Amino acid sequence: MEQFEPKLVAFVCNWCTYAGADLTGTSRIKYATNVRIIRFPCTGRIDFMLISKAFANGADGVIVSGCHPNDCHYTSGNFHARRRWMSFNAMLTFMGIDPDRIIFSWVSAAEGAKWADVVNQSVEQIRKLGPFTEYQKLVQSGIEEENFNG
Amino acid sequence: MSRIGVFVCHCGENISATVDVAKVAEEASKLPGVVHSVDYKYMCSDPGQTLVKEAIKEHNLTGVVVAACSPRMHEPTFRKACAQAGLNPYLSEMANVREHCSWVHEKSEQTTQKAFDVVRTMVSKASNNAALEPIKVPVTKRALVVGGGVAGIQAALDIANTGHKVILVERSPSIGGHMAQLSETFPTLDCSQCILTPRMVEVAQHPNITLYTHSEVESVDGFIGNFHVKIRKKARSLDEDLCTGCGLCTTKCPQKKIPSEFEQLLGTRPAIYTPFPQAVPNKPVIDRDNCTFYKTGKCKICEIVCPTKAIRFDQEDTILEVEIGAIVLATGFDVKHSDFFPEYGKGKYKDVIDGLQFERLASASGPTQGMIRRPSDGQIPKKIVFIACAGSRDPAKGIEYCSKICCMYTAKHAMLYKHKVHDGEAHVFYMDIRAGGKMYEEFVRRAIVEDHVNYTRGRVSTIYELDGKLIVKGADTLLGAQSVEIEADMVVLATAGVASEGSEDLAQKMHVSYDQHKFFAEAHPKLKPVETNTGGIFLAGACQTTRDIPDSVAMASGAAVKVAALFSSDLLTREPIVARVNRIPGPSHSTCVGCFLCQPVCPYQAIEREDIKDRAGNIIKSLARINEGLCQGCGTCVALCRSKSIDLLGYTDNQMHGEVLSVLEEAFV
Amino acid sequence: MSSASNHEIHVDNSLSGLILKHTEVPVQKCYQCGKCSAGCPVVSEMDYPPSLILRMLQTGLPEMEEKVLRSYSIWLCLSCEQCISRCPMEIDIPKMMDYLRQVSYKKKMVNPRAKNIVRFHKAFLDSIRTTGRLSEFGLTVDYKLRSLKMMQDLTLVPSMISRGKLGFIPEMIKGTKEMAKIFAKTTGLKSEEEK
Amino acid sequence: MDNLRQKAKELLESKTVNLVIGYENGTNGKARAVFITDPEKTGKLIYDERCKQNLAVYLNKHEVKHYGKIAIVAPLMVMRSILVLVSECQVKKENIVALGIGEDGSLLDFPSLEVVEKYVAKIPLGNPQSDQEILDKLNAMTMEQRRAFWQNELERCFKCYACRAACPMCYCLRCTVECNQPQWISAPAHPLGNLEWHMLRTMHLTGRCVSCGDCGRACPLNIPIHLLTMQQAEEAFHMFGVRAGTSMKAESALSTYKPDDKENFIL
Amino acid sequence: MKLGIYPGCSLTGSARDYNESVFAIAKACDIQLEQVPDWNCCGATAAHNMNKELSLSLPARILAQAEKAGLTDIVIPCAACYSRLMVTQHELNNDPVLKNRISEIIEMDFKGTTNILNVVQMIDLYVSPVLKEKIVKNFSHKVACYYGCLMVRPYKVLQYDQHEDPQGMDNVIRLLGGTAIDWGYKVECCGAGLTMSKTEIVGMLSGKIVKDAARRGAQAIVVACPMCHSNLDMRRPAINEYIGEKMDIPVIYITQAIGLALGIDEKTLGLQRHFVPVKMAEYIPPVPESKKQKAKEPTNTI
Repeated sequence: MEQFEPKLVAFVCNWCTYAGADLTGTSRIKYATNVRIIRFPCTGRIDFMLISKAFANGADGVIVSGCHPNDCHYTSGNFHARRRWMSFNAMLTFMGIDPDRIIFSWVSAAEGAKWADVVNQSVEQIRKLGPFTEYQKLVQSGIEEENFNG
Repeated sequence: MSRIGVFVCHCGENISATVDVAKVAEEASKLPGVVHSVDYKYMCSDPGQTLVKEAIKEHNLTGVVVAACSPRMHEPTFRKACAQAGLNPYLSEMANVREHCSWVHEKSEQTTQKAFDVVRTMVSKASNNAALEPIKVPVTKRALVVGGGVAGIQAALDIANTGHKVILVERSPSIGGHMAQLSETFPTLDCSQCILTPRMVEVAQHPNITLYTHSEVESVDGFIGNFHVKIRKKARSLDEDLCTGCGLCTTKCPQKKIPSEFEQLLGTRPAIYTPFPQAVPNKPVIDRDNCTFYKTGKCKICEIVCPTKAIRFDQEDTILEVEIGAIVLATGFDVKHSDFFPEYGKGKYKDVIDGLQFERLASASGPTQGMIRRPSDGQIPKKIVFIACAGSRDPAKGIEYCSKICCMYTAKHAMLYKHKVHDGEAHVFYMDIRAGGKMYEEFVRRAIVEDHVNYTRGRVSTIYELDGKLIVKGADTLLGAQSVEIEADMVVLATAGVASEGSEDLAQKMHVSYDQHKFFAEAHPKLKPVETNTGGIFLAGACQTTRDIPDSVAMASGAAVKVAALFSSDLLTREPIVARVNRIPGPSHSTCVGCFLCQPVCPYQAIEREDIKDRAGNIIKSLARINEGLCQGCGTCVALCRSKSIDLLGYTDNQMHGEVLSVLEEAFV
Repeated sequence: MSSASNHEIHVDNSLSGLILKHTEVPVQKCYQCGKCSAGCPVVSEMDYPPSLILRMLQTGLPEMEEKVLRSYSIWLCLSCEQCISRCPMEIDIPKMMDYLRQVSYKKKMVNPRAKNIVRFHKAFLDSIRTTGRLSEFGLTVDYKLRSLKMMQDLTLVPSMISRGKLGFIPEMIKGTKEMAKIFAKTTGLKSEEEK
Repeated sequence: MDNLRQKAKELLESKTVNLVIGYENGTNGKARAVFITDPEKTGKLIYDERCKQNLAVYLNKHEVKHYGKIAIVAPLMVMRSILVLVSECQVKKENIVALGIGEDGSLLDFPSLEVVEKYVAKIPLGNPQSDQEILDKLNAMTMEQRRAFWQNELERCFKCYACRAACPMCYCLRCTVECNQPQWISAPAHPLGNLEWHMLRTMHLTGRCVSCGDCGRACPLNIPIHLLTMQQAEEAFHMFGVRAGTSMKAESALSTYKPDDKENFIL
Repeated sequence: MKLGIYPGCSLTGSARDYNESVFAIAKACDIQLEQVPDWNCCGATAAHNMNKELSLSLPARILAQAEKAGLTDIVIPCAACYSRLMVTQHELNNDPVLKNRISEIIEMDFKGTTNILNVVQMIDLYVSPVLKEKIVKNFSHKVACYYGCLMVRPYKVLQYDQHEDPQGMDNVIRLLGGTAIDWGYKVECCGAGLTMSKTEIVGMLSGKIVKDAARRGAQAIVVACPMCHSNLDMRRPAINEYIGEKMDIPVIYITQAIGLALGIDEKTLGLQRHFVPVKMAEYIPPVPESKKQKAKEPTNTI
């Protein structure tokens, strides 16, 4: 049987993780192709709804990554983001949506190797979890209903 | 409908070795909105850029996506190319298919697929892009230093020595600050004025420094590189060009008994005066509140005796307007006075003095010529009690922090006293001795061991006066809090150092944040100690927290380097990536409901309150407004806002939402 | 930063924890500057100065806590509030002393030297419990009987009477029943007639 | 109750306030909100276990605001709602007199909202016991069971937004669901749109919910949506040490941070 | 002018003189004093030493009685009672639950709206403004005003005067034409509630106060608290024992000082009830040097 290739979206901040991922490239460290990066100015800009949108549109997993605490280019964006993630994670857990579908990490501009590790680990983790069918089914039923109604 | 051009780069073989660039270009051409799609060996080369420029013109492109290396590498290159072809640079995007794709994956179908996905996503973003104008500003290469104490002097000299112009503003009639008042300095016991006055003279004579004393900053507008500053030059009541500083007027002035600020009220001065003999500039000023002429309309003795006819009674304050590129705040600190302490007499005992007053008593140029004499009767005190932590570390008095400098200067005071009055007794009440610093601990030990200063660990509860003696009631906590009562001739309070008067006002004028004690706040406690959160404004010395001379000087040099770095380029370009609160027609005016939860989130104090008023001037609604001069574009407020009333230019909700949708679209179209 | 809620402060079962819980006096805030002891008018009579009491409580050691409860100091405190008016940490020592006295009394740990102080307080309260007001004569006699210090102050009585400063007949208020109820509800003490 | 009526009457008579918001006897033996401007009508006021509605929802209404100074019958949830609304600049603290109701139903005399803060700081806060018991049960379930539970419940939602209308903290002029540029929430009532709506509501109330439960009571289909925000209120307290409605300062959980916030999931 | 008054127990007993002088000067200044009906003891130190709820309930009943009688302003001459009632009202107004609990204990409605005045505040508000026209004879004496603890502390609750160096009584004395000295024991404790149980300690604490006042040449100590008065006056033998010599400096109430200036006879003011006889020579303060010179100088120097 063919191996399941999960789709991952990564929301990263411009100053640390995006630059860190650049370093992975210049260091020619190889990692899985499953992830697509979206660049934000800061993790503080990341709206939790974008994560739910990613799942609704077919992502099996989401990576969110930014500067380490105290290293934020804007001083405190990542601290605010951390609180949001903590709350969001708690809510997902309570609603029965597996928070393991989202991988949060701090990757600095100097941590090219760590970025590769984060991606590889995440892909493995999501691969084990399989396709995010329970969420995708919601979309399907929604579309069906919509079609039905419309 | 947008007209987007896609340009896929081979980067030699850096990309094409693992990505099928031709296929990517071909697939991209099928994307909605894409009207032109090509691949090329080196997009960043001149011919590559020409390719882009020509395509923009030929196909009348409204957006450009270059699939190549990281935008952190070549985004400026292609934005420039677009601009040269007449396309707004912010309509171009880069798809990172090298660092994030070809270099990190093996050659495979998936790698090509990923490259295409990235291109598609950026095409989506580009189609949602709006033309933005970069905030591009010339840097005015003139610095303003506020405060002429040792930190301000050092900062001004260092900046001036890099070849840039400096304006130094000091509110008192002379520069020098508190350091000019000190007798000797710890831990070397060298004379403070002897090391400071040469620097003061250097400031006055430096061709790059313009000195405005007896002046204050009136207002500050603008932003980094382009501050517009108004300086109020208070009337000195004399023509500074004519005055030679001969000092004849000061000796003839009939008012002689005005308490001198420089002497901490322990000495007197006339109504026309220079604060101290080594003052820079050495030109007097008339204190109009105390001058007989201003009070009664008669006198004018100074005008009569002035050999150069420099006195100008009708002089008015002048407002100077200057363009400034960078500002260094060096406004220093004040100390609490003895009237701050109800339990220590609230200022009613003349012989309970503060540390700065003791400095003047110990100073050879002070009111007692360096003899330690107590203020009440001029007698030499045989027993002095020094009280450390007077006000500091005292939350009940609103000062939780340690003032840091008092342990050292108290040891110095006790030592100076013992050196001057050999048979005198010096008692120090302390809570902890904080003597971290080069040769500092050794200095305190010397006071205790060699100079026999009696240190008692405990705080003094109260002081009262009896038969010319001050009864000091304390406890020795190392002896089980046993009571200690000392009949002293004089008491010196090592009073807390506090933010200089007017700091809050100044901080508000400058949009600089400050802490609960009105000390200016640094941008980062460890990594940005001299920056503020407001671009182009830097801190030096004790205005950030109380600190001693070596620390102040080091910090001043640090701030000067920051200014010099800013002045090293002619043009400052700021990305137009700023947040905005939406506006809609009345009666709502904005979807913002004014909860202001975004305010504490902003690291730059860029979110202000805007009151919408009706014609009668009544506030009908308060809503948030972003000060674009201060906003740095992090977008933390955008994600927080529940009603989606704030958006971030360049990273709008529409763009980010579109990217997420696009990145997950089905494989090749 | 420090919100009004006390949820964040850890309350344990040590005596200092109980003090915090019942009186909101934060013993742990004391940094031993000794200003309270330096200004305390009765410190010279105390077995442990106030700052030392705070230090002993900070240790949380049972033997230290017992020493505090058995101390003479807690009974000597005059509640003159000089300490709190000068304490840099605003630690309400008199309030803490009130609580310590109550615990010491309940646990029967009252310092032998303080027995008279307790007797006086009880005589005082008994006086108002029964009549609503303090009868200074009654109080004096009652206290003398309890403390067996018959001779002390005896010399004062005739001169107080001659100056009209001591009334023999206790003043009774109308609301004596209310007073009895107040005492019953707060202290559980029953008034004489109810007994 | 007499105390409450008396106090309300005094406040109206002395013109200290222009309006009293409280509860009165409604139809079918239920209690309902009442708005009193006439001191003689304060006899209508009641307070008993039937009075569950969070009256603070009216404070932000235009029709109520124009009365200026208002007294409001305030059991704990209302007190906390008032503090949230003051901290979010939605009502002015000098315009509110809280007719506090203690845990035993007695009238609490609050000279100012500062004293309300002190009161709230002293008493144990948290979810109503009955709700907390359900939460504990849900938390003891497996992830899969919880997912099934919520899918089952939320599927029934038809987006009438009664929950939003009942909540004092849902005062936005334009709710995110009404945003169509971009369309954050799928508009029709289908499983995905419902889930997104309730996630949005839950996140927007994290650190702001005072656990009054009115959203759940308002739901015509009896979907226990109040459990979502109540769970978050408890989580926010455990994670950040703050409870909504304890301070008039703008210190809500998600608009502040501590550098040493502790999580266990970030790589 | 009508004011409520809560005399407290000692004013009906050992401080009868204080009571008499308060009523005497009130009468002279047309102030009607109406007693709080059926008042009870405030519980003093004993109550808060032994039981917290009791220490709040007793004062709360007094205040509730005042409220019931419609007395919006009450003056409390006894500093100890003043302190207890102020603290109670403050604590209960800041804790509605406790307020309800106490209301339930006393079985009365307690609102906490009474304006509580100490005797110096009453003097400042209602006596001082009319003093000038009513003074018959200047109070030409040099005195030490002694405030003790409970008039000024806890400052956070009372908010009265400067707590380390209060001036209220000093100003009244100056207004009467007298001299108030600066001294070291203005706000030190006299021994207060230990008066019976630890007389020797009271002797020491009060002794220090008397000694300092006498040493600085004060002709009398002026007080506004019955407990301070009894400790400084009635406990004089213990004080003398502590000091080791016989001190004859009298202790008078501020109201008695005013009464004397108003020409009220000593008996009406209760001076004969003191243990230490009240005898004070006239004191005319010397003109300060600086003023003397100024007087000689011609006025037109310019």
